[in-house]
Amino acid sequence: MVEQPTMVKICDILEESPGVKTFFFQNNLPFVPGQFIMVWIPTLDEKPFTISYIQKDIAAISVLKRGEFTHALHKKRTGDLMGIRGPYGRGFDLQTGLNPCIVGGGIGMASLATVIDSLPDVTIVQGARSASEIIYQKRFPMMKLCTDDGSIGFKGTTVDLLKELLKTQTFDKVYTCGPERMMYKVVELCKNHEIDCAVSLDRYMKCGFGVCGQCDCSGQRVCIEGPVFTSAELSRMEDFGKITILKTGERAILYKH
Amino acid sequence: MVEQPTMVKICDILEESPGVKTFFFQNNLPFVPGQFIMVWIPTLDEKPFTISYIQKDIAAISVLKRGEFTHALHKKRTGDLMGIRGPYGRGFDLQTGLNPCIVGGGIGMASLATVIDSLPDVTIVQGARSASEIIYQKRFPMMKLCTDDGSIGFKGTTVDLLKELLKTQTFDKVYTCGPERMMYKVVELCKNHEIDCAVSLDRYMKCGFGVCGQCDCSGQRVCIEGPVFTSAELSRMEDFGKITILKTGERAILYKH
Amino acid sequence: MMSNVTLSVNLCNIPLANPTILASGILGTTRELLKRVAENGAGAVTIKSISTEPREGHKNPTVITFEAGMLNAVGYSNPGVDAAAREFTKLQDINAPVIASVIGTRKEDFSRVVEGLSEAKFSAIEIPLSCPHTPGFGLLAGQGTPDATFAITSEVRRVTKLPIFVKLSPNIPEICTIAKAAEDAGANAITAVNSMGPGMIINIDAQKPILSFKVGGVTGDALRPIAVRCVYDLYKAIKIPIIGVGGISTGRHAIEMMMAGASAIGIGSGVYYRGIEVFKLVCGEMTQWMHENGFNNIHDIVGIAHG
Amino acid sequence: MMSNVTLSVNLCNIPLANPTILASGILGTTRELLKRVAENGAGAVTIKSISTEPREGHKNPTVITFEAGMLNAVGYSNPGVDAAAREFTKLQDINAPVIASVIGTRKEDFSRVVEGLSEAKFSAIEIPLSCPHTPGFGLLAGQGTPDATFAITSEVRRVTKLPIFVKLSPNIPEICTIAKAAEDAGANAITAVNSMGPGMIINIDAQKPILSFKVGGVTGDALRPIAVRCVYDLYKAIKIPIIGVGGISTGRHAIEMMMAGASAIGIGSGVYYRGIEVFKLVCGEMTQWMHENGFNNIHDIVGIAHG
Ligand SMILES: Cc1cc2nc3c(=O)[nH]c(=O)nc-3n(C[C@H](O)[C@H](O)[C@H](O)COP(=O)(O)OP(=O)(O)OC[C@H]3O[C@@H](n4cnc5c(N)ncnc54)[C@H](O)[C@@H]3O)c2cc1C
Ligand SMILES: Cc1cc2nc3c(=O)[nH]c(=O)nc-3n(C[C@H](O)[C@H](O)[C@H](O)COP(=O)(O)OP(=O)(O)OC[C@H]3O[C@@H](n4cnc5c(N)ncnc54)[C@H](O)[C@@H]3O)c2cc1C
Ligand SMILES: Cc1cc2nc3c(=O)[nH]c(=O)nc-3n(C[C@H](O)[C@H](O)[C@H](O)COP(=O)(O)O)c2cc1C
Ligand SMILES: Cc1cc2nc3c(=O)[nH]c(=O)nc-3n(C[C@H](O)[C@H](O)[C@H](O)COP(=O)(O)O)c2cc1C
Ligand code: FES
Ligand code: FES
Repeated sequence: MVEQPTMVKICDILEESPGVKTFFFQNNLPFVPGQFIMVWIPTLDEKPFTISYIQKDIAAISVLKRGEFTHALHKKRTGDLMGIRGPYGRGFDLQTGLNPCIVGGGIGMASLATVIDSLPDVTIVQGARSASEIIYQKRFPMMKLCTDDGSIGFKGTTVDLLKELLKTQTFDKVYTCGPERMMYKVVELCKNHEIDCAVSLDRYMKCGFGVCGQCDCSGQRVCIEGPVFTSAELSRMEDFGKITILKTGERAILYKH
Repeated sequence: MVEQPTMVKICDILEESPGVKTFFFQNNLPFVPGQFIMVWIPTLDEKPFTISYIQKDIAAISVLKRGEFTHALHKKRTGDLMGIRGPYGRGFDLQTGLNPCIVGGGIGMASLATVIDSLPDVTIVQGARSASEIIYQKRFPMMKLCTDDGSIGFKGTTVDLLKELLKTQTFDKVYTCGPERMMYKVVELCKNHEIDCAVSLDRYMKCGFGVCGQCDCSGQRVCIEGPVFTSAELSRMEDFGKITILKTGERAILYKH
Repeated sequence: MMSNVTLSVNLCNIPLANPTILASGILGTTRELLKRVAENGAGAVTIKSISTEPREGHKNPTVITFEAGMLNAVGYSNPGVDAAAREFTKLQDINAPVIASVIGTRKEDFSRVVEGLSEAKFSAIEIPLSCPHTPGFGLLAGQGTPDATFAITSEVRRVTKLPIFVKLSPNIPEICTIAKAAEDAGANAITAVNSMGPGMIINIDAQKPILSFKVGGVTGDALRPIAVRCVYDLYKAIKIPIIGVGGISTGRHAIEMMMAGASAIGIGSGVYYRGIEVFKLVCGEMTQWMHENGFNNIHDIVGIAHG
Repeated sequence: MMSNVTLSVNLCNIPLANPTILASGILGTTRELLKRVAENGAGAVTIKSISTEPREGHKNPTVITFEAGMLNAVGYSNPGVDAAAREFTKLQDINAPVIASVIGTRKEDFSRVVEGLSEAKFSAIEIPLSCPHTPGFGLLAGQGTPDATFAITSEVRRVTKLPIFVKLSPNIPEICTIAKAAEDAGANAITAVNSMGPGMIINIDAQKPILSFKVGGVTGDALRPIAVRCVYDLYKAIKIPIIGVGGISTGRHAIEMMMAGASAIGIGSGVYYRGIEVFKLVCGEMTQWMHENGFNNIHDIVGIAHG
């Protein structure tokens, strides 16, 4: 195998919300929930995206329109090509027979969606700033929603909602993806309840296969050892929730960059 | 696989005749009778030699002392290293259930020895200039011998002896290796008796794997398409029995070089 | 279905049924082998390089492979111009144009060989000024400079009307300057590239370099990205066509090289990787890809990666 | 059984537990990663090259692989000397000597960075004058000439007492001349080699070069024979030790490089081929081979292929 993008045809596009589109493409790569691919737009750039749908011969990524690259992706139409390479990374370790809770913040839901597809009977918490940012509502009708402005569901953060839920029930495992500060709080909360977490981190990436060192988080390569880490691992990773690494390689306080 | 010599230890040396030594080495290459290896003496040279013994985990080459390279080989002792790469070439197509005759001239017997080992009930003709050049006498006690000087066996060439044999019996197939002029005559004789021949050719070789073009015989690469050719193939190869190619690539009349 | 796709190219007014060319030094020792390569689908074939005098070349080992390609120091073994003139006759019986490869130590050698081969019906003359492992020739004789390239090309131009292909080394940072010197001296095409390096492979159990000449030129997969970059750069720098050579063994490789700017492509080590039928295989794969991607004429992909 | 074999080497008075060194630009972005590589058995580790100012480097794709190796044009992304000085503290906690890699556009940049890093406990300063794909640096800034090498090395010599390793390009035919210029200017070792090329890989379905910078340096298997030849030539030409780098991912490769003349060896792309544990694996394989072949001291194989 060579680590080079293969051009795939976008065979379907789904508008998940005003800001999020899902791009379906045919392929037969052996994806595991939580793994990601590097998506290439020739001459523009290449960025990591989680696989958000895994079907027979078809997979998809769900993309939040944010900067230059995701704007360009959002302009793609059915039939257009994009380059992909992967799958990369260590995905979620799915333990069936447990009573898990999924906690997704914003586009973080994208990497949890295939976990939900793979596990029976999960509790799902999705948080967003407001109703218009909620995704996958038809796909997972049973989701418990929360928004910062209360425009739908519980008014508050996913952490607040999870705290509420934990008053009346208990979970064996929490799968979470979203803004790192949110995930940090989820992990802290779960620590108090002795619940194991599986957390998917986001770092700027270059190679995706463990040589460039760009995606470091306390000596762990998010592209290889991650993107999913367990609570136990995170407890040894000082940078978690605090520090990220910029394109230059400089350390930066999370959310200040 | 890479086409590079591997150093093997010579684990035994057998003197087959005053001029011929057999060098045994451990290996587990998948040899087919008639195939050859390139033997490397570091900083000196590299030449092709037929595998003359195929045993479980052990193989051997039998080498006639001729020029600089084979003199150097003959100086090797048990425990010394030599480089080998291969196996190369298309070996003998062994048809059991036939009534075959083996016709070997001089060191040509080396590539026929493993054919004899593989086939039951073969008639074997070995020719040499004189008794001292006969090899494998203990290995194949049933051999019919002939010498130019009559010092042992039939006085005459292998072709003469084969002609004699054909007066009283018939063969379905003749396997032959030896001086090319001898083999040419064997093929001619067999043509008259409608006997198929399998003939192992000798050409100067460089790569051994079909790229350099050095071993050409009428458009056939002796290292890949050969060294074994059938009568039918040889009938389309004008150079057979007539022309060889020198190190420079120049055509030369066989036995004039 | 695929009847609309044509691979035929016109290279310096030489019509080729397809853009694959047997590279010099691979199987080009005899007329019969050239014929066989042509029967296996090559659009053109190149003979092994010929010098004024016969040469035995380096001792064995002369050609080995490694994980990423091939290493050779054959040392320009060849029978010399007189024997070559006897060998390469009746070229019209070969079902593809035949290119003569001509080498020399001094520039007069080149013209002597070209004149010596003038009776044979060669379609073009290729002059490699770029061998990295033969004393007296190519890089080891200083032929890889703009001045030497200009002088040798002019000398060959003086004695032949056939198209001249100047074959360059990938080693030299100023490959475009040298190509321009060749163009200025009347070359009709640039062959890019010859083997790179030299490189060395040591057998650690023998504690010795494997090639008898110790070092040799690197070809095959290892060379391909370097060759593609050379062709890409040359395409911007010169007007004459480019024959892209280096690491091609599949249709995708061939298309990549042509997208970089090659009008035709050479195959050498690919004969090892996929057998003598590599030419047919590559052409089949090119046709298939063109068909699937809506290209009818191979010409339309030349240089397209610059767009 | 294998207790008699020692891999420890003394490189310019830096004691290394074994001769494997993490090459610059691979995993050397943070202190924590260096530590992890050391824990995985590297005899020494090199940081990713640091310039005076922060650099974002080229856009992605910056690193890809192909059948025969790796192609990269990272473009020297680095946080600049001030942030680097903050990052690379408490190096004594890392279980192997740490080598600083320092780059610059003008020679004064090199000394500024070296001075900026002088508080950190680096064991040596490496200066790569040989990157083939970053405008303003290395080959693209003319640093690969004897004069520039002499000037830059002298400048660095002026400001540090640490051993200086000058890292050279495999592209340059006159590698020995340049190495001698470095030696004359006070370099303590030569690191041979940096990535070769540049090369280019085109995705034919996208009809575009894959790397955003279009071209990049070739490393890995493809580079190994070239690197071995460079080290072999350098061993004859200079007196200071050589750190052999290029395509090493097994113990046999490492031994080959040392037999060519390297006193220590660098591993970069090998981290991809065999994982971060490549250092341990290579050392294990070297020990095994030495044991089987009757060598006790790794020093005894250095340059042995010249014998
Ligand atoms: C393993 C992994 C999986 C990912 N999966 C997905 C996915 O499934 N879907 C998806 O949309 N994105 C995903 N991302 C993020 C994605 O790779 C891009 O970083 C993101 O889409 C921004 O791209 P851009 O170039 O358009 O924006 P940029 O130009 O990089 O940024 C635009 C703005 O967004 C801010 N921004 C950028 N990235 C982040 C971030 N990670 N967190 C907070 N703010 C940020 C920037 O500060 C800037 O203000 C994933 C990242 C990783 C590492
Ligand atoms: C496929 C193949 C298999 C071979 N198998 C064996 C083998 O099993 N055992 C073996 O001993 N050799 C074998 N040979 C021949 C071997 O490769 C060498 O060519 C031979 O041993 C001579 O080596 P040299 O360098 O010592 O002699 P050289 O220096 O090459 O020659 C010494 C003298 O012998 C003459 N001579 C060399 N080769 C031949 C020849 N082929 N026929 C007639 N005269 C010749 C030369 O003209 C010269 O006068 C084989 C060759 C091929 C192509
Ligand atoms: C065994 C071998 C012999 C070669 N001999 C010659 C030669 O005589 N003249 C020449 O111009 N090039 C010679 N070359 C170089 C090839 O023509 C070609 O430029 C090079 O191999 C790169 O192409 P490839 O990667 O397809 O092999 C030789 C290459 C090999 C492998
Ligand atoms: C992704 C990548 C980044 C590199 N960055 C640098 C760098 O910043 N500075 C440097 O001197 N060399 C750099 N190099 C070159 C390596 O240090 C090394 O010389 C080269 O990769 C050859 O070794 P290898 O074949 O083991 O990879 C880089 C190589 C790669 C693959
Ligand atoms: S992105 Fe390069 S090491 Fe993770
Ligand atoms: S020896 Fe090279 S082609 Fe046969």
